[in-house]
Amino acid sequence: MAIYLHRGQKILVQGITGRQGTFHAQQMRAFGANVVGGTSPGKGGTLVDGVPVFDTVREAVGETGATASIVFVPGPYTKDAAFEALENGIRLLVLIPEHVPVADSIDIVTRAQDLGADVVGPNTFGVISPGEGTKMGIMPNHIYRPGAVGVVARSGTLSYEIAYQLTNAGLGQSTVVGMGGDPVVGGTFVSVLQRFREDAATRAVVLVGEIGGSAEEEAADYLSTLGKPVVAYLAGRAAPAGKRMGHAGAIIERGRGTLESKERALSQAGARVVTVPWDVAPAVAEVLR
Amino acid sequence: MAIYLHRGQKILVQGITGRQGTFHAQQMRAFGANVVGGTSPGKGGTLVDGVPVFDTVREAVGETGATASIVFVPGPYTKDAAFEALENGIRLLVLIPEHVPVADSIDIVTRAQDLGADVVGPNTFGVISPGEGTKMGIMPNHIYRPGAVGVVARSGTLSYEIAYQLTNAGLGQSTVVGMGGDPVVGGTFVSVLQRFREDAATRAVVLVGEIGGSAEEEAADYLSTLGKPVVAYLAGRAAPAGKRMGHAGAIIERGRGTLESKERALSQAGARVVTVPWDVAPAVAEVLR
Amino acid sequence: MKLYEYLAKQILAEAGVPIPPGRVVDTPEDAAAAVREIGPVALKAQVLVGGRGKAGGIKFAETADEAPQVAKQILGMDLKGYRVDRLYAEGKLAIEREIYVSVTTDRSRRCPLVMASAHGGVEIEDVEDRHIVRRHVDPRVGVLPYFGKEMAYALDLTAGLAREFGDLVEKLYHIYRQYDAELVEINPLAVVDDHLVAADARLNVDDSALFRHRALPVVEEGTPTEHKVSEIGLAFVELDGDIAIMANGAGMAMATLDTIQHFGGRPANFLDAGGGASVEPTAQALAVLVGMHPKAIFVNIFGGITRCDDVAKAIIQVKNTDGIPVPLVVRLTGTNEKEGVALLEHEGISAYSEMDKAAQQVVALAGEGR
Amino acid sequence: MKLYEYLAKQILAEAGVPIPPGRVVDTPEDAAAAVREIGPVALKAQVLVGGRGKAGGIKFAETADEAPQVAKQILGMDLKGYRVDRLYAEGKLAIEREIYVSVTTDRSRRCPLVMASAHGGVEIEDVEDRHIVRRHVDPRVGVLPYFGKEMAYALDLTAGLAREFGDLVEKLYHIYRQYDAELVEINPLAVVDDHLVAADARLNVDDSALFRHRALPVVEEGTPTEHKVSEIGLAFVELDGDIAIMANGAGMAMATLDTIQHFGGRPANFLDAGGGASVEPTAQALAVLVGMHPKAIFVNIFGGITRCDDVAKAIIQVKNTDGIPVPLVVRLTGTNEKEGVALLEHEGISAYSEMDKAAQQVVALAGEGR
Repeated sequence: MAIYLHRGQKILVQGITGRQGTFHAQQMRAFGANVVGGTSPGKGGTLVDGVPVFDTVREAVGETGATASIVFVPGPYTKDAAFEALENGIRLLVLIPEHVPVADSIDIVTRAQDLGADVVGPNTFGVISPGEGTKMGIMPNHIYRPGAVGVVARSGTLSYEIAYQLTNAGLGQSTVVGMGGDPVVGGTFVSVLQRFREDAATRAVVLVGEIGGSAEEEAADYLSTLGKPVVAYLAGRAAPAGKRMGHAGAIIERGRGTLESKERALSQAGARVVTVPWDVAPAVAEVLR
Repeated sequence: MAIYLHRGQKILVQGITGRQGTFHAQQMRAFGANVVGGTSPGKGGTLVDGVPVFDTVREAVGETGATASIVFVPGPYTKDAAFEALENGIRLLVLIPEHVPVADSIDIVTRAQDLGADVVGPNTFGVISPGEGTKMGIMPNHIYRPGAVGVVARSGTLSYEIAYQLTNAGLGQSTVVGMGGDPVVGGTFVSVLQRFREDAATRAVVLVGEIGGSAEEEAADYLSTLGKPVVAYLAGRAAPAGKRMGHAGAIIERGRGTLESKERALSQAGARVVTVPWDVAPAVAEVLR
Repeated sequence: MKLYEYLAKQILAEAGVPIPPGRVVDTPEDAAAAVREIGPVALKAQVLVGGRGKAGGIKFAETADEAPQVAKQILGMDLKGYRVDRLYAEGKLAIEREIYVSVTTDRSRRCPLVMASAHGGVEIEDVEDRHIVRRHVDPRVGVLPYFGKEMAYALDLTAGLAREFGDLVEKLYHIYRQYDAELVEINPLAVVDDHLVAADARLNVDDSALFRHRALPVVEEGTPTEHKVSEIGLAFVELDGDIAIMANGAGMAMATLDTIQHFGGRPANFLDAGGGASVEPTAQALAVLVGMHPKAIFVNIFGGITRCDDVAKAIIQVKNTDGIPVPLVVRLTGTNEKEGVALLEHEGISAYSEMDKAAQQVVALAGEGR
Repeated sequence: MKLYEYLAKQILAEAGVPIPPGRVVDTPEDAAAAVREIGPVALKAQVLVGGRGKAGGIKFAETADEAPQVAKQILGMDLKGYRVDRLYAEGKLAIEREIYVSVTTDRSRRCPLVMASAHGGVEIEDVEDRHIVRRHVDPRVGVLPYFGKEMAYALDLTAGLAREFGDLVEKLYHIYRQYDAELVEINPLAVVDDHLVAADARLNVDDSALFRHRALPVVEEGTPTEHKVSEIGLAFVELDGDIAIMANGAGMAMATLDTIQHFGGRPANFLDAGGGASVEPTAQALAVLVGMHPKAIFVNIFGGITRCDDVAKAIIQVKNTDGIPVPLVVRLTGTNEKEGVALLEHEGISAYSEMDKAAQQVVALAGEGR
């Protein structure tokens, strides 16, 4: 079991003929993902590494029955791609692009809500489930192993570091979810935790947060309901106020979104909060004991 | 029983301090309607004929528990009034104003659909149920009597003429519904007929249509499901193509919306189609026999 | 309100839709200047009727020398009842193919509708259904580029044109919303040099929304009498017949015309005197009817919100000022019927209470009927 | 991107929001002209920092004679690190009361949020929660006049002000959408002569949406080094410390700063070298770090999409061209780790595989730490 993903899930790659799209479609398939088609206007009828390419999502869904899609197009075109997917029946949408206007993200997320669809991202590394042998994302394949630890993170590379350490410590992962580094994204820590709660394969959860917003504080409020141990590591202690730390969402604004308030909330709610990345795996091992 | 209305239903009058609002609130109450409040920004705290006035629908709904509202504001302000009502919990909305932009009506109707609310109008005379002793509309009180005939009309005065003749022929009405004369309105003949089908108090239906659009043709398709006799009278035989006959919706455009196609469809579907208004009541008497 | 082609084009251009180079031409000299500026042009009569080309309202001028002569042939001509006061000079196009596209409102579905056809250049009514691609717009979503792109692939356009078509439909929908349009139509949408160009355009604005578009120049259609009544604020349509008619309510007014025709009479007009109109506008409207010199006048009132005595007062006022020199038949029923009838009888006018008898009578007085 | 007050005001005015009369002042002479045109004015420094008034960035000029002198006091001054190059002269207001209103994005609810307070004129953070009215906007519905009107009644404004406030909030929301704003704020929203006037305004535009707003003048914030790195297309923030840092990925870069600080070091910068960056930009970014003259440099790479050998090549390139005259500590793990480490060792640079050991080492080499 896993969250979001399942073995054999029919996946579409929007923008499959681009450099990123081609590379990651290939990587996804190498990990076991069932990529049934891709889209690229004007390239309909061709193949990319044996995967059929369609001009429109409408055709692609009609021909392949895909219900999930991962989007590789530049930020300014992401809204169009996302709506094309949603309006044509896609119900799990992973949005890799960064620099998506926040207003577009609001529109995408609102529409998905009305249609009962799930959106991961934008500005996410995606979702991976080693146990199900599938992924929708750009994370490196070799660092993950099947296991019982759910990971939810805002940031990609930092989550890779942690997943790698978990794997090296013999702690495999049920599902690793990238929420996305933007101010407005499809998932929230709470909505991902709700899924981990239902997921029998997940026995503990690692929450990788950062400064900005209040998603971590809201996650803290949910921990008593979760009923599974949580290890939290948050980045941005050294960040000054008013500066974007790479992610559009990672900013301490007018005194809100500081690491202190987040760590305090999580700690008080019973999470095991660690302050350096290399403490995560040992802490997980402990809470699982 | 009736459709849309029921005895004691708590009704709000938006724009109650205007000339029309005041007059028709009084007429509605004279017919038995339970007008619990009105709105008029800046007039909150005053009374109109003993009815409390509020600044906002929010307050009015909070204080009175109203679930239905009738709107008397000029066309340009109708969208604002309608959304104020819908967003504050009103679930039956009667829009009297004419000259409402069609784009506004589309927005109102779409939102109502999402919220599960009913919209009657705009550009309607409203709804009246003599048996329930209540009305939300501007029709003259004295011409209606309780009975078993449901009437659905696009046009006000013409429906009054027909209701009056029904009453004079001893044929009372269950509910009389004005769909509204605009191109885009909240109800359709079909949606009203669906209600009449469920309404035990209604034994026959009079459909008063006119040129323009295709609502009558769609009604015809529904007649086999209705399971109750229908008498139809349609106006506009003498109307030339391309000219608006008063109602924004009453226009034969590019050969569409002619009376002939409507009458043919209804007649073929089993409705008793009459060609002059004074034949309606005798025809109803016959189909009820 | 319908906009002239040149205005519609201007709005398209502002929204980023490609149009041919063009300029307004008011005089023969302007036409020469247009050719000097643009090159060979089509000179197109700016009137609000379809089929201008066949009616001689579009002619070509290749050189600045011949342009004034060509312009003179069109300027001032009568095109289906409309005088041509203005031309639009537009660069001639080497059209490879013609497409049709429009955004309008689907009343039944209560949402916008985009229609397209690979067979452009003719009225969409004349295109077979199987050649038309229809897509409804969810007003919650609007139109994004993929929407038109999907239609383009359904029309078998090339990938390059599909991309342009996707952008174009997005812009047309934007115009439809921004201008409260009843219709935005590009027909033909020309393919020139493998790109899309709007060769002709229609843009009709919802009259009820004109308060949001005060910057638009007012385009008046209709007859002088129709303008006069519209200034009173009533709905009026001039017809071919000779029995002038006043009724209250649009449906009632239509039914009254039908009834007159039913008895063999020929209605001269549609007039909705309004539901609940007071004495003054009713009198003004009646005076206009008198001024039309009909054979007879029929006033058909169901007193609901309208009060029969108010109508009677309006009739008496007109009778005693302008005079009513033709037969007048009045039908009064409903609110304050007795008072109204009494007022009229005092002035020697008798009133019917039933519509059918009154209609038959007025047809007879007009010397018509069966 | 933050807009200067005068630009924000101009956008408000175009949307129909009432603003005081005002004009941009670039020279002392302009200031005199402004007073002649407007009357007594406030001269306001156009810099992107809060609390201008207290810092001496706002002064009043009553007459055209004194205006140049007053302008000279502000023009060229240093305001919290920013040089004042431009003033905005605005007519003095007889303010009766001050209100606060803003539209922003609620990340958690993922929808716009309108905030208002009857206690304007101070930063909203300093207003007690019970004095703030918060209303979320359903993006499906947007903001209609009733929305602000409801807020106004909750703020106990008079009926007349409530009507104006309803229109104002509708317009602010329109600006928020039209300009992809992160924040539209009017503070104070002044009551003058019983009408609302926007006395100060902030408008911050979403950087990711700037492609839709090419007409806006580019306002650059940040240090020269920050500009240089942003031209390479990487995220960079200059800090107070002296250990320069490069990491890949924003979260990883933050965690690296935290780690340096954890061991007692002081980071000189935040630099996200990107996930999957190639040799060239990585080398360019590293060269910028060298140019900052830090005490030591720390490169912390987790090779996922980023390949460790590419990073190694970039390091070697910089070492062999510009040179790296300060201690360098490299941590390489993941994709092509062996190849990267081998390349570095060939150049006499040793690499760590674990982050904690590497961080401790660089702090020690910088002569810091516990």
